[in-house]
Amino acid sequence: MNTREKFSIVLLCLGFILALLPLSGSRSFTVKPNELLSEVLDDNTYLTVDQVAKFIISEDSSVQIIDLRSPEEFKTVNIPGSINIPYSELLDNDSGNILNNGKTMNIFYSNGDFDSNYALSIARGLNFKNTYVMKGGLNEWFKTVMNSNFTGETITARENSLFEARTRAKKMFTEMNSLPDSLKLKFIQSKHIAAKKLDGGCE
Amino acid sequence: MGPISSLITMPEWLDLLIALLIGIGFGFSLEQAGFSSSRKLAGMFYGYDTTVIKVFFTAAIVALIGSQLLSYFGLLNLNLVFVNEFYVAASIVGGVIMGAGFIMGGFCPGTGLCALSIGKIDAMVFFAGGLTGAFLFAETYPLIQNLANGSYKGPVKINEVLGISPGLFAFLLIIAAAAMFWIAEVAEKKFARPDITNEI
Amino acid sequence: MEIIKKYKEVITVVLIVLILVLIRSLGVNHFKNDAKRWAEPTIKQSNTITIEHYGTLPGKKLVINLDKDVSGISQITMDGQNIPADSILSKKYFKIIRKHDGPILLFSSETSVSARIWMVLSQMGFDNIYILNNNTDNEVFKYKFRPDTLPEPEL
Amino acid sequence: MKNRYMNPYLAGTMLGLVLLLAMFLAGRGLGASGGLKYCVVSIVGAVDRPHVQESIYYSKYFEGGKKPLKNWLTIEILGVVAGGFLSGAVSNRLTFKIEKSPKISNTRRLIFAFLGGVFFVYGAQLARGCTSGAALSGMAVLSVAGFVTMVAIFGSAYLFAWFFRKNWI
Repeated sequence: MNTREKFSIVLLCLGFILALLPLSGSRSFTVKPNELLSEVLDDNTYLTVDQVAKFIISEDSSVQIIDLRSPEEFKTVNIPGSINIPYSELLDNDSGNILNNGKTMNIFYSNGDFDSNYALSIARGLNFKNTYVMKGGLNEWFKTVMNSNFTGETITARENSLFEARTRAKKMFTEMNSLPDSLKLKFIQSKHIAAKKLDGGCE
Repeated sequence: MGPISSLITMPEWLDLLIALLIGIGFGFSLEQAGFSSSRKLAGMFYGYDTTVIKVFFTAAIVALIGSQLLSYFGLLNLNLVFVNEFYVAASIVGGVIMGAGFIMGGFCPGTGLCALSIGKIDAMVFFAGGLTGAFLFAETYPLIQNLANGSYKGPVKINEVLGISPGLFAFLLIIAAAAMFWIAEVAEKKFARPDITNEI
Repeated sequence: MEIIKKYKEVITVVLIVLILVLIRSLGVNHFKNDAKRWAEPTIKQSNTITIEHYGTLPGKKLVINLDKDVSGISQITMDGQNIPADSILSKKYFKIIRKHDGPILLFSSETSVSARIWMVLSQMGFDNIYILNNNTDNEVFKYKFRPDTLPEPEL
Repeated sequence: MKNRYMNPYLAGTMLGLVLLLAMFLAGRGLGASGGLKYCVVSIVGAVDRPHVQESIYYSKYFEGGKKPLKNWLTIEILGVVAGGFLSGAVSNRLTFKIEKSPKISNTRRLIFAFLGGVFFVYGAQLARGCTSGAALSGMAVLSVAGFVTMVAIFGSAYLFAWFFRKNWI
């Protein structure tokens, strides 16, 4: 029994095991189910539209807002500074590198509450801890921010700052989305961070 | 999970330390395998010593099996591991030139380096030649730019081209390798050159 | 006996890998491979069903109320199984879900919760599982954006 | 009498595990020729700055004040030399000598070694990787480039082997 035969047999056996496994390039959840469960039930993973509005007017660069809707929807209206990863493409290879962007927060939003929260479970399951959801999605955004108008006699300081933030966010949103498509497209492209290229080989 | 470098943004020194350690392991294995001897390396082209084929394919297959298993266990995300980009013309022409260099010099860059490290003078000359080669390439780059960057296919994986699972391809590759190992050892007996193999 | 002695290294290596692989593929309490596949229904939006239609699903149904209180679900069905979202993976309840064959329907007054739990369970390999909800137009954009007619700002 | 070399299959496994480690830690394969290139680039950069600035090839290695010597591949080949030396030391193979077939002169061996170096690294730059960078690491990640390069290298080496047989046998 010489070494060649031994090695050949070992490798062949392992190869056979591999051949039977359902291997595929695409990714799988890596965190433990119980950990993921407690993460997705953590209330801190939700952000209100008002919190997002504040990020927008302060143009916080540590925050990345991700629009999960279709490119068409994204082109017609989107939250200023957001980038577009259609939900159907979230699990494609390069999206991983986009989430892996060193931002402290990636905030998902869709029109409503489904896609954004599926996306959160997926992202957290793939161990991207820096992911959050804008609760209520764009519908909630329009309901609260775009159609915000104060009704009442007196206004407290808190309410005042809140409404001021909403008004400014609304203004930015409207200006941004009122741009002619050509300009808007340029703006979107300039915002879009390309998936960072992997480093390696002999180059 | 892995590769680690994609999980945490490493400080440069740590990244380079890893590079150094990997390099040490690399050099050590090459030298232990006997790749520090040009006549041993050249032996595989004349059949009297086929170490190269054995080491080369064993290594590639071990790494292949290992990485596939790690990804199956969810420990390594293969989408974040570099896959060489395929420039059809450049790969083929470059490969042919390398083959010529291999048979002339008796080293490839990696093996040349570890031969040099144990004091082989021919390896040092090979290294000097290597630097010259890199320099020539840099200077002639404008002329061969089109060849170098032409027919770009991107980082394509062979199992995707064939439309089979990576595991199945690995299995086929291993079968081929096992056959090659067997042939190699037959060849070693057929073209045996004790006069040479005893010297190296 | 002879053979085992002769091949002992071979057997050890292969056996170790084989065992690890078996543990990985047969274990129940972990996520299945290929996240994209298990997320597919959400892309096709075939994983939500309304209260009117869920009766039409074939097989014995298990309606799970993820809310702490039962007021929400009691309006839909009385035979809902109350499993608070945070204890859905606990031995006791997870067993019920695993043993059940037939459609599993998740209900929560919070759409986001049922959506998140659905993805977690689906990735663990449950393929006959749905979200029970009524607001079907949740992912539809309900508002009309009015561009301001002012001369566009200088850029 | 020198120690014998390690069993090739065992050595191969060791090399494979090192490669696997590189993939797991750094998400990349091994490489050698790249390191040589970076040495050259930095030398040229030190000698002839203006030339570097205008050259389309060199300039990309210096943009943004990058230091070619402080590069993964450059450090890695330093490691290769260290590792080789280590191994040579443990199996006492450390000797200054020109290894060649007794049938040929030292000068002939050295000339061919030099030419070999020129050709090999030139080709490696073109194919974006040598036997380790492109062929070995490429095969481990199932990249088509890896397999094509591997076939090209060994195929042509076998073809040319006949012409250079005098050097070896």
